[in-house]
Amino acid sequence: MKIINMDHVAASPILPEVADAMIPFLKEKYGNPSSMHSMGEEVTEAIDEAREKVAELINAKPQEIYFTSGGTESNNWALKGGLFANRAKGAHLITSSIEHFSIMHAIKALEKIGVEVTRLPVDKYGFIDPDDVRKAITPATALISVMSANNEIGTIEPIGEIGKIAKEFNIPFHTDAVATVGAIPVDVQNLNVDMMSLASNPFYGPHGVGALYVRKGARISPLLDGGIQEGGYRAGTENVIGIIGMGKAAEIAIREIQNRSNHVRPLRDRLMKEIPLTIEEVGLVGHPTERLPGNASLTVRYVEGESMLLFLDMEGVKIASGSACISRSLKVSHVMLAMGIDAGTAQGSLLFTLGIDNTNEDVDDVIRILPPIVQRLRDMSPLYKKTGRLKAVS
Amino acid sequence: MKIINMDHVAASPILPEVADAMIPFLKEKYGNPSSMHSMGEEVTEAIDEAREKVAELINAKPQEIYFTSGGTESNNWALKGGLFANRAKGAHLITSSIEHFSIMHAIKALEKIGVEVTRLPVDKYGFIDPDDVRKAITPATALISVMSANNEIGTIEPIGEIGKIAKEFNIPFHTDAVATVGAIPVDVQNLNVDMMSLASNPFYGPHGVGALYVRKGARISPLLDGGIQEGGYRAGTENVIGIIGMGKAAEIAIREIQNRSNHVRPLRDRLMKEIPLTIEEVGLVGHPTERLPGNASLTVRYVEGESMLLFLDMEGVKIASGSACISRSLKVSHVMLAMGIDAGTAQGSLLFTLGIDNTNEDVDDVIRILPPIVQRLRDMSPLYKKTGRLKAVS
Amino acid sequence: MYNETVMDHFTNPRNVGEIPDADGVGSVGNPACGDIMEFHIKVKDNILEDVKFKTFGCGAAIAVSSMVSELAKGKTLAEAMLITNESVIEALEGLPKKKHHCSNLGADALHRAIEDYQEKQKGETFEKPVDSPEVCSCPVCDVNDPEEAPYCASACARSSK
Amino acid sequence: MYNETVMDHFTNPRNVGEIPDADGVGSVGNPACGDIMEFHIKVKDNILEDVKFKTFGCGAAIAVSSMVSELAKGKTLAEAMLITNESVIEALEGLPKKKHHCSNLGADALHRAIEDYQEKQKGETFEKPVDSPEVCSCPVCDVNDPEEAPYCASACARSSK
Ligand SMILES: Cc1ncc(COP(=O)(O)O)c(C=O)c1O
Ligand SMILES: Cc1ncc(COP(=O)(O)O)c(C=O)c1O
Repeated sequence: MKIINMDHVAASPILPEVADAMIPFLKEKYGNPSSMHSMGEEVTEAIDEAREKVAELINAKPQEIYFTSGGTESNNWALKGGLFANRAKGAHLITSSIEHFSIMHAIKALEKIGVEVTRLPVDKYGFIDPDDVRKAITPATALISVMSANNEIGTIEPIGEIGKIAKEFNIPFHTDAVATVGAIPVDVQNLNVDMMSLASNPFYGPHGVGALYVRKGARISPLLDGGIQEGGYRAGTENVIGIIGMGKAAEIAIREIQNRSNHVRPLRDRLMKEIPLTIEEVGLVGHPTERLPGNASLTVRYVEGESMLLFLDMEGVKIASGSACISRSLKVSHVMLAMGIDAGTAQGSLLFTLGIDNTNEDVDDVIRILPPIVQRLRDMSPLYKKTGRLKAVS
Repeated sequence: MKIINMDHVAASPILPEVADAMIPFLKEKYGNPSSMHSMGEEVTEAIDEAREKVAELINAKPQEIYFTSGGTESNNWALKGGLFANRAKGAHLITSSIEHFSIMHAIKALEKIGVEVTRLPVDKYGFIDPDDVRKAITPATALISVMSANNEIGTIEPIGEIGKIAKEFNIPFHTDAVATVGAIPVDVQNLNVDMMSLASNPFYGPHGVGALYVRKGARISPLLDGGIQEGGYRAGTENVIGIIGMGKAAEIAIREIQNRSNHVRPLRDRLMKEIPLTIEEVGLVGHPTERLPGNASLTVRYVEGESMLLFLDMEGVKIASGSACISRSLKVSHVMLAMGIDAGTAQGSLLFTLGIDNTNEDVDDVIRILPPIVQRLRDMSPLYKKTGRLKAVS
Repeated sequence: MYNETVMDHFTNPRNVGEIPDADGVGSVGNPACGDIMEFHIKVKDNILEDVKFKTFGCGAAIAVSSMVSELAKGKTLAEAMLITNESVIEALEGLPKKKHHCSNLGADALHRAIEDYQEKQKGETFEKPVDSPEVCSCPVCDVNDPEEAPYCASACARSSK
Repeated sequence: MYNETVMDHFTNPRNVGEIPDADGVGSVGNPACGDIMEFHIKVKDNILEDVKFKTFGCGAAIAVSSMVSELAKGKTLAEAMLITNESVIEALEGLPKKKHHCSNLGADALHRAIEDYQEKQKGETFEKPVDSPEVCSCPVCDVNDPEEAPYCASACARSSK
């Protein structure tokens, strides 16, 4: 069966060039970068090269890049380490109400130990208002953390403007750019951020490896204390294979990023335009244009996301959903709720995240496969009281 | 040039079978275990299988194994998460004075936030006295953490006895077994430990992946908050490739562990016996028999470790040293100091850690290569005032 | 994720629909949880002559509804009231832990339809209970320290009853 | 780790040894830091006619000693006193950051030998300074928040002077 992966936010394939770059480190190059001898050195050099590429991808300096075990660790570290190091400023944190779980739950843990948190609302598109950030600042504000673009709804936040405000008040500013870096060009200088989380898989590197950018001079305490890997700031023998993969993936992303977004944008636009033409009562989620180029987020009324995903999966189409059943914590997406979408509607969430391997034909297939699945489930749904009928494709 | 890797504590080669098991996950199997669809499922199953093997290696249950980014993360998590979850008991921690940096520095971070720490001394062999543990216990003791075997000096600690005492007082007990698991059989049931840190590379898996064993019922808070990977206890998209490698490596270690220690023990014994016969004023570090089978730790007086390592490296011999120059923090090994070895002598530390790829010939080579290097450096040393002369090999 | 039996009931659910002249109707769940199940029953001589359902929910919810309808059909009311969480899971040959709450819902919805029928027999108007989002279960209920998963705490409390 | 020039001086150090009838002797470092350098000098007409060293230490320490001895030989005392940390590193075409303290030590040891000579000329007994372990430098000196690397703080304080 033909597999159509439109769940790139969860899993993008590792590029063959990336895999090829990694394989020598599975075989002959097994040195430990901390070793004094030459076996360690060849690995250190390879890691340094990876660091340079990752730095270049976001216009940072290599020594501002710390490799981590992924977006979650980067986020936890930025928040916990950032607040601890800046505790002289106070213990007030400003964030948004649509952050990824790795921000949300890290912050809940911080609240337990006395950190005060302001969670900014978003409008119906999922936008945070920079003015709200300004208003939320208190003399005790020690950190601002706002995501660059939301993984579920695609909306790209006004990070540059928030960065300016943070700078004006001299408050450290972190942004979770896990869903953003690799999808659109990101420049830490323009954005005025002090810390930025990124992960490798969104730009076709391996899972379980990421980085935290920490601007030179920004204060942060280690989350993983120990040896002096990563300048003493992130201890632990390096995930060499993963870091090499991330570096190679970054190198390719630097030159391909524009092509990639040019490739997925029209496919995304087709999904967002054509699905509502073939299925009644489909809602578009997020902003129509200020969104990640590969992200199409929809809600289908009267049916629940997991059941649609299961039928799609049987037909080879792999996507995600913000429904409660999918979320594993069995709560409907807090992001959609924060945008004012009611819980019932949000259950019908469908999230398509496109990648370089998707084609126009894939979109044709999805537009053909999805409507009968929806109809079948609506016919079973106690919420769908009218006679459901497919609209003819116009 | 022939390469002789006797620095397995830093870097053991990844077994070919392990690399072969990992490669499909670099290529076609790129799913995210958290995905609802079938692409995620095949990966979830592979991770579950890895979890079973790692559990079996230490006689734990699969659901007691949490994958991490390595020994350092496991140690930081056990200490920080263990103390936080057990804070109702108090904020007193008992540890030893010879722990790995990832324990030592995590504890220093904890001290900053008010945790009281008792660091137990060791005797000249590096042994911790279980009676000292008993005496150190206070009503506020919330955690005991003592390493299973020391990576630098090889000494195997009486963990089972300490475990009994911890159990008697109902105090959670963690052991850093990163240097131990894979080298000798380890059984969490016999040892009475509640938490155990392990890493994959010591048993010929990849770097940058490890696990924390947490006995069912033991209390621990997450260090990485976020999604509900690893049962919500260790969030973050999994390092799939690394975990698969660790699982395969564990599977092989289960059946090979006895052969491995039988292979390295006589080689180690030769190094410890023959080097002092060919070089004057060499000290043996650690206990002569109660030590990791592949670990030979020595001190060579009047010369410094790094300079010996550089010359050895030029001849293809890769080893480690606890000297200050090597340590990167430019402090001489705290482990040797704790054993009563003076700083000057400890500078001459040489650490050989043997593995399955070492042979009797390798040992011959080392015993041939090392003495002239030592002599050359001694002749340059202001500490070596006598006429240095090589002893004839007897 | 789901076994074959579950997938069979999900892809070919039995007894989907409504009974226009139902003797009893029961529903549970709410959209916030992701599951709503509605059961219609036809009773004759104290026996469930016909059972139909409509379900909004995940794969497990649909499979559970289908299985409950099959288990119930032809049973006496008393027998049907004994259909439990566990019996549904067993009939489905297992459900992922985090889907166990769905099996609760299925039996509950059926029981409410039966209660509705019984109330109507007595001529009483039946006040339908309203479900709160707390009927949602939680996959981290069986972790070591529920305090550490506060975002699920209420759900855990409920599902561990 | 080390460049070719450093490795050349490490593997073939120039001017190793002692001068039995030295005009001045200077040494710095202590074993706790991992480096001890001892310089012997022979002075004629205010010029360093001969310079020899013995060093206990890492590769950089040996290379630095060798380079300092070469730089100093033939220079006037005043010129030799101008040999600095930076000039040694430059002559070696660079050293890893964490080894910069070694270059300090080399120049220091030479300068002490010169001072020893000068004190002797004046007929004074020279009280040799004793080094503490704080002369050890720290590789994390240039990280963002030295407070977070307390184990190196004292070393950092010293080396950033
Ligand atoms: C005893 C011990 N504990 C912890 C660690 C740290 O493990 P990792 O480097 O995987 O973070 C090591 C590493 O060598 C070790 O030997
Ligand atoms: C916006 C965002 N932040 C953080 C993460 C967590 O990253 P990881 O899964 O690499 O830990 C994700 C993962 O999808 C994400 O989309």
